[in-house]
Amino acid sequence: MMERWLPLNAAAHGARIDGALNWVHVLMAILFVGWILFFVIALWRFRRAKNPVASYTGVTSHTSTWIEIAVAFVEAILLVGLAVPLWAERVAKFPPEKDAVRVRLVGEQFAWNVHYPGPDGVFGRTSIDKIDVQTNPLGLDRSDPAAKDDVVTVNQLHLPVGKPVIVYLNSKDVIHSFNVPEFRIKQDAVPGITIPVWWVPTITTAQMRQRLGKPDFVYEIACAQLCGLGHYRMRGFVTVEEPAEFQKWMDEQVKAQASTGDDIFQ
Amino acid sequence: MGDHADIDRQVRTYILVFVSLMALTIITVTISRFHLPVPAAVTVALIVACIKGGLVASYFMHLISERKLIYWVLGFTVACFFAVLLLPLWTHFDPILNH
Amino acid sequence: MEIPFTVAERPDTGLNNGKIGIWLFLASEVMLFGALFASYLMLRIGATVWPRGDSILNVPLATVNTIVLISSSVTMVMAWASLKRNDFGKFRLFQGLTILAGLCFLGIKYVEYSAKFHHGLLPSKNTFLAIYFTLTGLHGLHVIGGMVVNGYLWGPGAKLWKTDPEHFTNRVENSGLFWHFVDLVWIFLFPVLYLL
Amino acid sequence: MATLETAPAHEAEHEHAEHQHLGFWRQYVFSTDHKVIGIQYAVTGLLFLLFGFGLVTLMRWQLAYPGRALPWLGKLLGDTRMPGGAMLPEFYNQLGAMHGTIMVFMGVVPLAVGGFGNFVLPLQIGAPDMAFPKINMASYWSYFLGGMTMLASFFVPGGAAQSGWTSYAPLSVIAGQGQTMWLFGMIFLITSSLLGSINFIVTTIQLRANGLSFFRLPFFVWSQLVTSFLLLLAFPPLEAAGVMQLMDRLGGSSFFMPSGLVVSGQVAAYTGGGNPLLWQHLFWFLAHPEVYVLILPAFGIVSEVIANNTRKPLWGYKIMVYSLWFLGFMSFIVWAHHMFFTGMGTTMATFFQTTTMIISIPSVVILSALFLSLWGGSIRFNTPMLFALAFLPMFGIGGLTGLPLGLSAADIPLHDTYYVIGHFHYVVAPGTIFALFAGIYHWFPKATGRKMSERLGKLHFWPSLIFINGIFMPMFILGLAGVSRRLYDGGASYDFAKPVLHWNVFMSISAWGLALAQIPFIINFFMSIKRGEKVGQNPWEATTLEWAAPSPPPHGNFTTAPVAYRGPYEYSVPGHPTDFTPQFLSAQQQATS
Ligand code: HEA
Ligand code: HEA
Ligand code: CUA
Ligand SMILES: [Cu+2]
Repeated sequence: MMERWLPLNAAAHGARIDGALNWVHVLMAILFVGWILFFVIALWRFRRAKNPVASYTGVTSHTSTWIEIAVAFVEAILLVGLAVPLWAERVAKFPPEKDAVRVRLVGEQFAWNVHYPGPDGVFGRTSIDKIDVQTNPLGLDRSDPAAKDDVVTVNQLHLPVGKPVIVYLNSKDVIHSFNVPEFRIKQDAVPGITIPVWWVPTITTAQMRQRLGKPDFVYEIACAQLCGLGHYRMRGFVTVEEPAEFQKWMDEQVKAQASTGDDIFQ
Repeated sequence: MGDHADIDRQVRTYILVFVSLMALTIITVTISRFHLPVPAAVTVALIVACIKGGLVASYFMHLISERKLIYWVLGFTVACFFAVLLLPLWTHFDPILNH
Repeated sequence: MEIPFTVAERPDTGLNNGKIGIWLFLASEVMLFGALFASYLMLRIGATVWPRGDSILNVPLATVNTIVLISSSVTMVMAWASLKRNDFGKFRLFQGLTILAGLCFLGIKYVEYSAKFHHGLLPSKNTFLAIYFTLTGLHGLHVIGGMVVNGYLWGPGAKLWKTDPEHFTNRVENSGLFWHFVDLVWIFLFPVLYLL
Repeated sequence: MATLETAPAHEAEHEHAEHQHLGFWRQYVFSTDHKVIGIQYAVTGLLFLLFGFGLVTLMRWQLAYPGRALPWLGKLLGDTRMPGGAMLPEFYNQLGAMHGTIMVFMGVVPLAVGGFGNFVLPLQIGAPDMAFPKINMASYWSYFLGGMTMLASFFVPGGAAQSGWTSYAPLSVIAGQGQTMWLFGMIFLITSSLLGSINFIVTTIQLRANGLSFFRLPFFVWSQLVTSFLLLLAFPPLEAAGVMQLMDRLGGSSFFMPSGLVVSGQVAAYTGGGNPLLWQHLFWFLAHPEVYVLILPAFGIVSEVIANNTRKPLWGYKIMVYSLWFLGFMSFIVWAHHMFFTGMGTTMATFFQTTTMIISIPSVVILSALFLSLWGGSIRFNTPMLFALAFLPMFGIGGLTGLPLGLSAADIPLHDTYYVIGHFHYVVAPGTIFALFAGIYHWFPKATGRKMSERLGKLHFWPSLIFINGIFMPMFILGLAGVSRRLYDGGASYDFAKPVLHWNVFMSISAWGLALAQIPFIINFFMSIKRGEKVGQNPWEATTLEWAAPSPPPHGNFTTAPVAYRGPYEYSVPGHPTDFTPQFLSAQQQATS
């Protein structure tokens, strides 16, 4: 039902989020329609012209109490059955790190800095006094051995399809919020804290283009938290590829950044 | 106006409370010199402070013999006080962690 | 019509207007300081290092201040009791002492603050000092506020005693409630900031 | 209940005579009379509502036509705001933050609590005035100062606050001077609310007329009482937070500033160690109860109007009162449902989701009671009733859309999108604002002795109802499509938003239509003061005590101290000659009248 209004889902858990959204809206729709009918009938039947003398006692049946209890009951089911387990899965059931693509994503006014650990799987050291807006926005310390093979991009997040992704969110300045509507993911990037978030992308960018019939489709990262005058244009891009393509891209980046790294990042 | 004998009795209570408050102040300062481990120090200091606060509120502020209405208001307030004091701490104790 | 129950108690609640009013005000004050204590807790729990109060602050001075403030609470309640005993002279004395104690407290606070400023220990130095200055500063403002009211009741406001002694006694009681509350806040501030 | 000594009637006349000698300033400007203060509050609040609406009509231009120059008004606003008539993002953010702040703190609360509470509450409980008239005056002037500070902030370098009405740190801490003004303004407004709420509570508890026991209080009085408790206990934490933010901004402390901040490539001059989420906790500790402050007086007004115009007692009055208290209490422990995405684990999220679901139940109960009250009535469709009736489904839509937001998982796609904007505007705009209109049309005769025009009233109602839905209904579509709120270009930068953006034009046109629809109201309001149909003491044939006072009530309100003989909504009592049995008429008076 709600899928009509939502962007096409492209994450493994998304269908269940949409399902939860569906069920709440079913409850809402039932209540809404029920009460509106009651409302219209009441206004029609008890208008002054038709019913000049009001009844002192009014409604005596206890139906409404039962409706209220039913509402409470349904809310409890939605809560226990859907919302809490789904949330628990999002925030507590992370996939093992070795099975996942791991990325640091650091927000700043007004861009997303992407940091891959590279083949060694270890994020290189960063420090704030190495930060340079133009050349080294993350303050990556290339003298750290772990940093040698790290890959850094701005606003470009590449991911392989079908593999869990863990994104470690952080911010350099103010609060931003990582939001890709198609992935049913939203999470604030709060300075001073690192918050992980994970999901499994299920549709590649190319497949999306086909399905939507939009040859220039891209997944967009939309900053969802007011972060200053450029909030509206704090836009990043996600490219979801077949694993082989992703690996190719990654290898190229590693090579390019490792060879030129020292020159660029100093 | 309360009768004089009553007031005299109250004044004696005030003096007694005053002496206890002084004593408790000395005690809490003395204990703090021992540099107890933090949890113990906090517990002791808070217990002493609560006793002192209780004395001031009960006797100087006459809460011990106040009207029901005031108790209701303060009960409601205390509930909200603990909500604002403790619930935010959850942010520290239940963050999203990746293990 | 006159506003009822400004002086006399309303039979079914057993309270006059001012009494409920001051307690409600104190309830809001509880929440004000409650939020600051909450901030203290949250900052402290989140901090990597947190100095012991006595490593930065002057405990002896603060102990003296605690004693001063507690004494002022007693003189305050004695001032009210004197009115209850119809002894206006004693009231003047005790109320005066209360105000003096307040002044003394502020004087000592001034010495403490200026020593901190002198050593560059400012709110910008760390969050401990930030919360220290905020809490004690706000508390200090309350002391000043209480003194203004007490001073008014000691001086010009005391005229009411002649025309409506009961109303005046109520006012002293209510200002006393506020003063005791200020004392009570200090009773918690002192260990939390200085001793832990 | 014990009999209470109240002042004899001749004393009232004495006071009344004395009142004549008050000069213009004491009588109309620095007045301590609750009715004058109520009207001051109401008019100032209305002006701020109008101003806040003005701000949003400007925003809606930018949202409908991003970047396009606004014909002549644009140039008028100057180069720092709209160079060449095209809006700057800075200015858009100022408009957004100030629209939210003004509507909530300077429009609705002053009108609903300061205005209606002050004017109606003492009358409804049969009191001569508020318990503390001078504090009442101080409350208004503190509000006034706060309002002026906020207005002045538009003119400081860098303009007004632009970090949203929520003023999240660190953004607000590193923002320009307008934010400092915002904080000072808030401190004045908070002071005003605290003074006001103490007054309301004491007045309600202490100054009830003879015979007016608690369960004979009109529902409006209950709603004001609970509202006052919310203001009293929820505002101080924001005051504390405001002081801390001032310290961060002016004193260089780091309450809300974590270590290692780098702003625009420069290491920020803060020692760090603070926590940005602390601000959010303290802000929402206020702001969630605050949203109930916006709605409870509306419940109160609507209940009065509905009981009066269905000509029958409210259904389930006692249950409504209990629900109200429960709602008030619960509203203190649901606030973190605004913070699901700040890195919250399962237990904390579960707690706040559960409390959020629980708090929806008393709302359902109150709304159901109001719906059921219609059944069996003899409904008069006058203007106040139309607004009150429209309130029900409109609040219903707003409340129901709160449910998916309250479930953390369902909130993932919705948080910080236009769905949230749609949710709360349904509760505050066609909800609260409509209830306030209902209240104005209902009590206008009491305040002025004249009725507002029914014809203009209906001309106000029907277009308003249509246009307001035209603004807010499409917001749900935008929100589900994932369009974020607070976007300067309304989402035009994002491809995924493209399919729904055409709605922006529709919404903006509706908003301007809504603005035009207010013209009949403004005309009606001012014309009726002088030219409205003259009415007596009780034009609506109502039952509560305020209708026992002359219209407009004199200083001291009642010519003789009123006594309450029965519950508040004794309409259509079987066997009674008229269809209303006022609280203030004794059995004998009834018989002889
Ligand atoms: C008056 C104001 C008001 C009211 C009453 C409410 C009521 C509720 N609100 Fe809302 N809310 C706001 C004002 C309000 N809110 C504001 C201003 C924000 C945004 C702040 C910001 O971020 O800037 C917000 C945001 C907000 C959020 C955060 C969303 C997000 O940022 O992600 C949440 C989440 O839980 C929420 C939930 C609720 C719930 C569960 C209720 C419940 O109390 C609702 C209960 C009511 C019902 C369930 C309806 C019952 C009616 C019927 C059953 C009858 C139906 C009949 C017909 C339709 C004919 N609200
Ligand atoms: C009580 C609260 C309240 C009210 C009533 C309103 C009313 C309206 N609001 Fe707003 N709004 C907020 C609180 C409110 N709002 C908040 C808190 C935000 C979030 C801000 C943020 O992001 O930080 C927001 C944000 C917000 C946005 C989103 C901006 C963005 O995210 O970028 C939009 C967009 O359309 C909007 C529109 C409107 C409109 C068209 C109305 C209309 O309904 C206005 C209707 C007004 C009237 C009908 C006025 C009637 C008054 C008179 C007629 C006066 C007569 C005078 C005399 C007689 C003297 N509001
Ligand atoms: Cu970054 Cu909004
Ligand atoms: Cu809320």
